[in-house]
Amino acid sequence: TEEPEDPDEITVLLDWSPNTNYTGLYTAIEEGFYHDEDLKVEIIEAPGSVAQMVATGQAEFGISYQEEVTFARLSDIPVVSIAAIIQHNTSGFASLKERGIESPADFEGKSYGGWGSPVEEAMIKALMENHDADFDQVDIITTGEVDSLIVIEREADFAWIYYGWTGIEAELKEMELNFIELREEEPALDYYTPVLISSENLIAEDPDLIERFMRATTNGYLLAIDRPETAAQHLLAHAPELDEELVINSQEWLADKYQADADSWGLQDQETWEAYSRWLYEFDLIEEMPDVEKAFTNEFLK
Amino acid sequence: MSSTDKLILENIYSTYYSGEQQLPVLNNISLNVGKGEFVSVLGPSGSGKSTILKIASGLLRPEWGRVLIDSKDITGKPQLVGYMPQQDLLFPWKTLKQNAALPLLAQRSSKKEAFTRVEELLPSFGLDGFSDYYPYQLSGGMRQRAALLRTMMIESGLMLLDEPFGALDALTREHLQDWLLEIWGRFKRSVLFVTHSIDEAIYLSDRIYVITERPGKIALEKTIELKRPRSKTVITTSLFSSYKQLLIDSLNIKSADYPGPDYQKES
Amino acid sequence: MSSTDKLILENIYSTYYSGEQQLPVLNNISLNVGKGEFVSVLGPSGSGKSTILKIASGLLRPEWGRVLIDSKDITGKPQLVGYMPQQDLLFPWKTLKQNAALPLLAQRSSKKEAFTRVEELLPSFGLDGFSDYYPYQLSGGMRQRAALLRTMMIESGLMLLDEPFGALDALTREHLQDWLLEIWGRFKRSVLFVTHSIDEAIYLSDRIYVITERPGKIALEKTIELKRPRSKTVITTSLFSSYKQLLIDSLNIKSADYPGPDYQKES
Amino acid sequence: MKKLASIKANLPAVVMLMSIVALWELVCLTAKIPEYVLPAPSLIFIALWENIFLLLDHTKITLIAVLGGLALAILVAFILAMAMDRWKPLKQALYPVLVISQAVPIIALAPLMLIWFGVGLLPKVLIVALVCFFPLAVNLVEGFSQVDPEAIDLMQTMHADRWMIMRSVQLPFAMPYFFSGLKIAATYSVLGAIIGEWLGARAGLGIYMLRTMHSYRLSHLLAAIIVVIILSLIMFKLAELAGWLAMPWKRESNNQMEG
Amino acid sequence: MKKLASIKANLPAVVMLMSIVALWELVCLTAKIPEYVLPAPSLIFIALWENIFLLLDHTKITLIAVLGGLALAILVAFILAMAMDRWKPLKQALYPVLVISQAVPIIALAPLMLIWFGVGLLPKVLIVALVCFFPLAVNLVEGFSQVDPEAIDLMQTMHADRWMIMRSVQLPFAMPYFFSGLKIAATYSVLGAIIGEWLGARAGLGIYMLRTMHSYRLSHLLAAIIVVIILSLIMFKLAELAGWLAMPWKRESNNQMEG
Ligand SMILES: Nc1ncnc2c1ncn2[C@@H]1O[C@H](COP(=O)(O)OP(=O)(O)OP(=O)(O)O)[C@@H](O)[C@H]1O
Ligand SMILES: Nc1ncnc2c1ncn2[C@@H]1O[C@H](COP(=O)(O)OP(=O)(O)OP(=O)(O)O)[C@@H](O)[C@H]1O
Ligand SMILES: [Mg+2]
Ligand SMILES: [Mg+2]
Repeated sequence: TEEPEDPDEITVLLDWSPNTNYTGLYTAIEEGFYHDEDLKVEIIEAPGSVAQMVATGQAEFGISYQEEVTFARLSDIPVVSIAAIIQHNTSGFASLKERGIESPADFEGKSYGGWGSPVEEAMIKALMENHDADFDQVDIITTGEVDSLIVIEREADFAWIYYGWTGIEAELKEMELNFIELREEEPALDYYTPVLISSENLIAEDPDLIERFMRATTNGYLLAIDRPETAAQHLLAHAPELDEELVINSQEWLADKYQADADSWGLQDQETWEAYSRWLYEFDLIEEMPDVEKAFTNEFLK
Repeated sequence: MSSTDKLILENIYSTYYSGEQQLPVLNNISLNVGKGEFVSVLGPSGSGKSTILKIASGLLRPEWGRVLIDSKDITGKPQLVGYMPQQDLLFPWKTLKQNAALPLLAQRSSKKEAFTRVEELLPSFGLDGFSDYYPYQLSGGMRQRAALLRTMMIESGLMLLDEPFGALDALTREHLQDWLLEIWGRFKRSVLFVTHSIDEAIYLSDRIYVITERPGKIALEKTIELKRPRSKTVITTSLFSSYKQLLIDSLNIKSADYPGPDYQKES
Repeated sequence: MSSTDKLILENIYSTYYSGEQQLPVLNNISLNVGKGEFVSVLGPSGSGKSTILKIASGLLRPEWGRVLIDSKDITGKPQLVGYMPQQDLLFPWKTLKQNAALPLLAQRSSKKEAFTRVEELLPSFGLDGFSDYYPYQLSGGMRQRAALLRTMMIESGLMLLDEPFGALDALTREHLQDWLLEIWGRFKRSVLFVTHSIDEAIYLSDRIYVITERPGKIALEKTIELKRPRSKTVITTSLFSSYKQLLIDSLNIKSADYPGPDYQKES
Repeated sequence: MKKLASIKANLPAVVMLMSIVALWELVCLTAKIPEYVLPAPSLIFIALWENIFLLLDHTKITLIAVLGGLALAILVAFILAMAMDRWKPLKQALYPVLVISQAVPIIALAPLMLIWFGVGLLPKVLIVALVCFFPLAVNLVEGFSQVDPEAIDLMQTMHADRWMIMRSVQLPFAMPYFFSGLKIAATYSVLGAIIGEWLGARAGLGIYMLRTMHSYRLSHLLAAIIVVIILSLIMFKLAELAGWLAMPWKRESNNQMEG
Repeated sequence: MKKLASIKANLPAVVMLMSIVALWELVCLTAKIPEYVLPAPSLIFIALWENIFLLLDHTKITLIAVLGGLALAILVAFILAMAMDRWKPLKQALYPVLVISQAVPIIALAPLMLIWFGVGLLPKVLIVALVCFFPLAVNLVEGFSQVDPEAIDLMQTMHADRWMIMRSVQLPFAMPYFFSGLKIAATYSVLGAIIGEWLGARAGLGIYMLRTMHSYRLSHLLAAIIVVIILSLIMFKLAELAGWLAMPWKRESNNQMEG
């Protein structure tokens, strides 16, 4: 292979600190997949403003999640989801075993610690209604950035966590958790999180760039699926601040969840997009239905 | 030194220590102030005049020597005396009335009583009608008189005045000298008065001690026999002029070794 | 007023405006300084003495009247004159040498040349060896001499000195008066000197103008006929005393209407 | 008359600010800049107007943390400064730490407060108190130590007791120091509360800012920033006013003529 | 000798701090407090030690933003302050705004910088510059306006030109004001850069803090806070040193005797 002369420089924004959700990106860098596509990738952490910056072209790609993309598009922010990093929603409500919260029915009389966003409240309400429980008996506390494990120990009875990271951390700490997975309780909540996004602009102007980026990224995630141990090391090489044990365990837990039951990694299903939008609409969280066909695309996953 | 003396300093030695440096300031100073007498200490800047007053009031303990007030040894024990520091030290956050009443309040008078006493005295200090003024609203001369009023309120037969007119312009100063003599004639206190103005010392005093540059020694003790009450015309008399010449000589200004006391003080 | 006059002020009126308030300061002041003459302006605090110097230098434009230097009308146009403001105004960020060289540098001398000139003069100002000292390292007396040195470096036949010794203690002050007379004798400049000390004015001047409280009017013009060179013994002569009595009378201190000039100035 | 003059003095600044806002509006209108990049001033004011009650609700929450923290800081600073004036060893041990703390970004400790004290009112009050405490304490200690020893000597020749010296000399002397510290503290206090809220809270202006940021409503975010600025200015002016009320002898400038 | 004295003066403070650390260690050991609640000092120092190179890498990134922003702020502040001294209408228009800005928590504007200028170095430099600019500019303008008009009169009687007056009177006079502003700015600068990084960056101490927080390593977070504190102190001391070097006439206290 000959040296690429002038690689295209692109930026990917993360919506959180580096973790195993992003492993494919780091793996593609370390294994030279981007290099082979004549790309030079820079990864930047930008919690809070990923969609805006991708939309304005400050960055080519970003990590987001279905809910954010939906809201962004309804605010006329032209971002598009181009791949589902994990096929199914791995998040759910966690609580200490001793609190005895085994089903949403047990939320009654308990307290929830979270962002305090309307979506969270609606989720709890939906889950509880499925069990004929009374949502008004839940005390909602805003805990913001505070670590969820601390929240469920001290501040509230249950919190919303991603099992692949926080759940694994709890296992390592030998905390015994009850975990109520969202998608088990309410199929509409099996939305895509996280997803890779880009802007309508870039899709129109340089689809070739996106294709090259996605080819390499796909290879990165495929490798992470095959050899989680190696992928974990790639992540750690880029973010040595992380706890090695946590990364390796999390990576192993996630390995078979990236692609799961899909035909290939990253594919998104229109029904999943529609189901969640409908759910949002039903709970008055959005005032109109978004045009989901424009919100995502599988065209770069060939 | 007789038993009628109000204040006696006996063989006072004093040194300031700062860090590992020593600064000998007073070198065997002995002096006395009789009952009702007006005594001045005259000396160049930095010679230790203020230090003498600090020691006389008991605020500062000398290295050696005794201080007697009314024949009682009070060395190093702060006394109830009419001490007026070199800056007027009226507290800017108190009105004239509140400043002047401080000594009475410190003696646990009631506020009402203290203020009444102060108001009574205001006219003779030329401060009538200014009792609720803050110091910044008063002229330099008025401030000095207010500070003197406060000093008067300290119920003690002894007053220690540290260059009370040093910060005033020449004209105001001369005016206040006359006024001080009048007040002193009325209240009959013993006064130890510090100055570095030769004219002022002669004009005011019964007796003058001249002290030398640091470390201060007594260079001359001179009784001033100008008759009282005095007025400014006395300045042009030949007796006054001869006292002045004598004091200038004893102060012994050496122009050869200038830069003089000021510079040495700082280095 | 003759053509040999260095400086002439003719019928000067001056008023300060601040906001909507007016403060008339000078009321028909006329005076002159002959070539090589030493003239003093004596007056109480706030009478407008500094204002006269500001106008004489051209820094301040009077409301009415003319200023002539060497017979040329320079009213309100800043001139190259040896002006020494009331505070010494040595710049704390410059060494003695740098301060004194400022006038030469402002005239575009090279640094080297300027410093050489300054160094030459240091000994006669009693500042030998202190050229690299910052002002804070100098005594009060030395600072005044340094400021005077700087004033001398301004190449102009006229010096305007605003209470150069006002901030010094009495002893240092008397010493510097002698020294100033010596320097003046050597450099032969015309001097307009402001003071509020009667003794100082008599001791130094060929002629004295006394001005009244604000708004300043000329109360008296008096030629001093003490022969030169003078020394401190002159103070005890009767001629000196008679001048002093005359000046005191003309300053007209009214003890009846005290609180006096100070207070009125502030209110 | 004094007011009139001050309005006059600020007129050029007001005119300049207004022209900037007008220009901004014009640019947004003509260049069709989307709201999520730069909302037009009119949009911001509409956002402010429509949400004024919601914003006030959040402001109330923030204000409680600000005032609580400030009060706590003042109390502790006074107690500590007076104790340090009384027992020199205490001063020797604490003063260097206080001085150094001036150069430390206390807000960097905010995450710890949250982790240790939960997400209620307490940690915000503590953050605000921490942020305000240091300038207050340093200034008070500085004030006490700058008291002219001659003044204390003078009080001793009157045989005044320690408490009277504290009351009539040391405390009034330290007041200007205290109030200049208070002005700094008042400014920091709002920022402290908001950053505390950013890290975790039920409500408050910080939460409002986060929510609007997450929901792409830049006009609402800017409206919240305006409220934060106004709140900070009010706190600052209150500190100034308190100083003016507490120190009648410092009112020289204009009252001299009226008085 | 001067150094010796200053060590002696700080001894009690050092002893106190050390005992606090010792007590903390003891409590953590005996009460078995888990690391994610309160790590023992020993753990923090191990974290610091093991990650020192990594921390230094991040520090380097943060430092670039800090120094860049500070330099930019100094440059703009000088230009603006001199322009305001020269053209009074400009001063009338801007000075009130500058004064008010003192009471505004500039850091609240950080999210806007990120949205407008991306996530590279630029927005951090801008945040730092914004945060530092105001104290510098206000102090410089204040300094220029406090110059004794008599001094300028004096220079005029020497027929000095405008530039010489600026150089030999106004600038040196404003130096102490400038450096006291610089000390404030130096302190803020680090906080500004870190909060900028919290909102979006590739690396830097702020990123390190977030990452360790998110991987539940409180000892590492505290190690980073220690580095932040040290960095702030260094910046502060550098500002002090710069002032010392630039103003030889202000070195009174001890040099007087040696000089
Ligand atoms: N608390 C102190 N510690 C150290 N040195 C001191 C202290 N007080 C005064 N001195 C020094 O002691 C010397 C004498 O001081 P003192 O104030 O008694 O002089 P003074 O005759 O009153 O001078 P002045 O006329 O200037 O008031 C001076 O050199 C002064 O610097
Ligand atoms: N720039 C100014 N603006 C307004 N008023 C002024 C100004 N300069 C001086 N004055 C006032 O003008 C009067 C005369 O001032 P000037 O300085 O000339 O007096 P002076 O005789 O030099 O007093 P002193 O002996 O105290 O120096 C004073 O009342 C003073 O307050
Ligand atoms: Mg003294
Ligand atoms: Mg004057």
